[in-house]
Amino acid sequence: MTIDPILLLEIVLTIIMIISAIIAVETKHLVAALAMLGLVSLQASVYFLILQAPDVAMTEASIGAGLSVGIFAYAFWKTGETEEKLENLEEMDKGVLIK
Amino acid sequence: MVPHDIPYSMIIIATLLIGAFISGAFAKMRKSLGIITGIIVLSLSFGFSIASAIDVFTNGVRIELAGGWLPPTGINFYVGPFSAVVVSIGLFLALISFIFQYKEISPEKAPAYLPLFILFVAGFSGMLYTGDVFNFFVFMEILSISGMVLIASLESKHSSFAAFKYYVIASLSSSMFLVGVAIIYSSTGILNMAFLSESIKGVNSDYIKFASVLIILALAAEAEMLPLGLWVPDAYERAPSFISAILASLMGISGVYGILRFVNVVFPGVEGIRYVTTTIVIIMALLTVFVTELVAAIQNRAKRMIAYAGMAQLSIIAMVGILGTEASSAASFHIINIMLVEFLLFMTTQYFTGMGDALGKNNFSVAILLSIGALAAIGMPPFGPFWSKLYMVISAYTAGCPLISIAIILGSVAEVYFFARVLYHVWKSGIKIASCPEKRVAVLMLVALLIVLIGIYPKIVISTVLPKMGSDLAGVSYLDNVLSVVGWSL
Amino acid sequence: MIIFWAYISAIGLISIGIYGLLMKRHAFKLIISLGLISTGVNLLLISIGYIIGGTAPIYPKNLNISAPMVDPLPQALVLTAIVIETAILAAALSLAILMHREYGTLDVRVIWRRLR
Amino acid sequence: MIIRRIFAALFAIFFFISAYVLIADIGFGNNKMDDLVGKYYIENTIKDTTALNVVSTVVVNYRGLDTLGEVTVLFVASVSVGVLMARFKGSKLWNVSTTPIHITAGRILFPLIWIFGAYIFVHRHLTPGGWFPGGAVIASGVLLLMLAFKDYLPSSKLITFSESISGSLYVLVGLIGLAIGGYFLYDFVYRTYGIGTIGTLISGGFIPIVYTIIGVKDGVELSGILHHLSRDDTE
Repeated sequence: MTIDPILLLEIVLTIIMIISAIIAVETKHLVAALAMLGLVSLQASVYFLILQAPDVAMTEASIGAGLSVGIFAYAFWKTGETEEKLENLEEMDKGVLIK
Repeated sequence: MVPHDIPYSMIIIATLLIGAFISGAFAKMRKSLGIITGIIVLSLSFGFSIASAIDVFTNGVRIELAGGWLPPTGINFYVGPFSAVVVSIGLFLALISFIFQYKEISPEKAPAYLPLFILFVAGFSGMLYTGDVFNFFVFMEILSISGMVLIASLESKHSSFAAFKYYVIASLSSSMFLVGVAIIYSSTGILNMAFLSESIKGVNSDYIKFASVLIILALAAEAEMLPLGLWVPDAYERAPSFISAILASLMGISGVYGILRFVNVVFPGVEGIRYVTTTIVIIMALLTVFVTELVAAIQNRAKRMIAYAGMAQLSIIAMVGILGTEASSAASFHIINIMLVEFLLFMTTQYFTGMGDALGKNNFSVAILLSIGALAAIGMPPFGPFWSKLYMVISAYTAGCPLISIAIILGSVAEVYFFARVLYHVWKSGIKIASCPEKRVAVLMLVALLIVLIGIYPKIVISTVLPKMGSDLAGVSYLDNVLSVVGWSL
Repeated sequence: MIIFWAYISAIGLISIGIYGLLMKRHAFKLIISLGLISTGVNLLLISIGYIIGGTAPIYPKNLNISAPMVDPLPQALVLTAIVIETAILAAALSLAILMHREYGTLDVRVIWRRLR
Repeated sequence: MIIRRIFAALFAIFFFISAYVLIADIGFGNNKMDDLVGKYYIENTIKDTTALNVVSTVVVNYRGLDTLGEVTVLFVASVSVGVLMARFKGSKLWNVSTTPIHITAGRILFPLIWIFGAYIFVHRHLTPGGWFPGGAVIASGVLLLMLAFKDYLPSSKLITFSESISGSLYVLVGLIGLAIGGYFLYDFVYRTYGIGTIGTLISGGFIPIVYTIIGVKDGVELSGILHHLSRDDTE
């Protein structure tokens, strides 16, 4: 039995894509999450290429993996949040002052 | 009376877009130049919309093609009586609000603020005119992004978070809408609303049911229906009053119109879908009416309360609008009234900051205006909403949904309670507040006068404008009108 | 049973995004989740227009095409949708920066409580 | 917290399975080309417009109004970043030190980058790519200038003016179509005057014109976003 290389590529892409999406959502480091978001966009653009949509692939690569990541990085830099800082809600309810 | 062969709606959109593009540049040179450009553009398009309304009422529905491609391949605008009238009112209110606000805007903000405002109006007009599903989405995005930024643009307190809330909901709902469009397209291969209504009949109805749920939920965010309408009270409270006024009177109406277009025109051909769409709309609407009227009663801040009251009215319109032709004309009557009343209420609450204020002693004319708005919102007899509420109650009852009639009446009872509180605080003696310039009072008087006039002569509206608007909103002969332009059939 | 990998990745991205929306309370995480959802929706639209063995909808200069072309319309829709999503994203990030300036944190639930 | 996580995960998995079951039935990769509209586009593109790239034709010609809306949305994005960042005034974001290498490379590369960007969006009716990359390349040229020449910041007046001029030009092209052919965004170049030979640069009706306009607009818009973002907030 021979395996179609395109099919193999699709399977690998799907698996990596979903793993990187999960990391993007779960990780505490916002920069890593951003990198993973860019990676998902890049893989999506490869997928668009496989699905015979070269116009969309080029646009997605330039926007999803380029522009959005840039704007995101700028926002991180501007706010100084590189990690997911969360306040403790229960303490807040008890009246402990935050900032 | 007006020349017939001009594509008015396309020209309105083109005028607004050009106006949005150039007003920013002009405002960069001088703020007043930008303001003048905006006023010229909005008045021009208001004039065109009046002309288009006259044209539609004398010569019937107009289909206007973009790029000259016939409907299923190209995009067409469907200028029916409903959209013609509602866009005229919307542009009128936008013009008033634009004149109203020019002093509040600082010269640094003006180059960005003016285009956003005009684009908001352009998105509204486009949503009401378009006859194509995806084009509807594009205009909806123009409306919602510019609305989102408008909420936060003047940086009043907490407005950034209110706008962010709206961003989360709007972005989620736009994704849901796109999935719905994708499913519809995959099973029919068409995006034109009129042709969809025909070719959607033959396909597997399960997909279309799923798609209809997604699309209605997505539009419910715009139509301010719970659960996705949660963004409304915060956003309308935190935004500056003249922005809340224009958002409240235009944004919700466009969402409700979208729901009614999809439920009445696009989907009804599918087997068994009537049950799904009606149930979901009525459940969401009843929930919204119940919750918002209850929550509004315990509010202490006037703007927040009015926002809740407006949500309830929009849900009532959505419920009544899906019940058939007669009920649709009642709903379109209420849409006209609600746009005017919400606008007046939000504009006047600018001078009424809390329940402790005694507006009546310091600022008699504004207090009168606010009272007119509040009484009209309740549905007191000499004002327009009284007739439209009565009409809706009767038509919902005759259409076989007494539950909806009861909901409308109960809602009005709750509104009596909380608007009475507002009136009490307005006329009670108390603290001093800022006075309002006479010019603005005169402009707002115009809106109040319209509400009173509709209330005194309801028969003129009911007999001339409403029947055509109602049948348009109910989707009567939508496909035939489009097919008459194409000259061929499926 | 044939497995449609394109659908799996599209729907997978959407579900992970929904999971993120439900779980996360940091504003940037919410924006990232919504970005994942919109990428998934775009992928879904493109894969709906795909035909097995099809070619891209671009004619060669001699106008001879051997295989059927895939549906061009979803591609046009996605081109529009991508740009719209980026526009929303830019506006949302500016909002987040404003929020950080006003509240000093981006934890949505903390801000929500401060609002009351 | 853990209950919430489990609930969210279960909901996502439930959504995944139900959506997959429902959508998989649509059929992946089947020829759904009784698809009225898609089939029409593929069969008639060359006859109607002489363009080779069907997607470009759909984007600009058949569904031109969508693209006008899309360009408008991008304009909204640039404007909104501007209005939300308007409070923060100041100098430049990048405090990188420039070296002679930067400056020399900037001088040589900048025109080439712009020429390449123009090449991309002028050829969109013949080759794939969409209109966005061309504009992005132009904006990257501006970014290079901003990085190489420390004092160079495109004046915000210039950006606003080019934004409004290029946006208005697109609407004006539509209005010219209205005047000549009777429809807004009518392809007057090919359908009225018949200009264009298949496969050459001058073909595809008004697609090259429109793409040049929106490519420039896109580049300006992105430079505008860069410009708005690059203000430092030393208040």
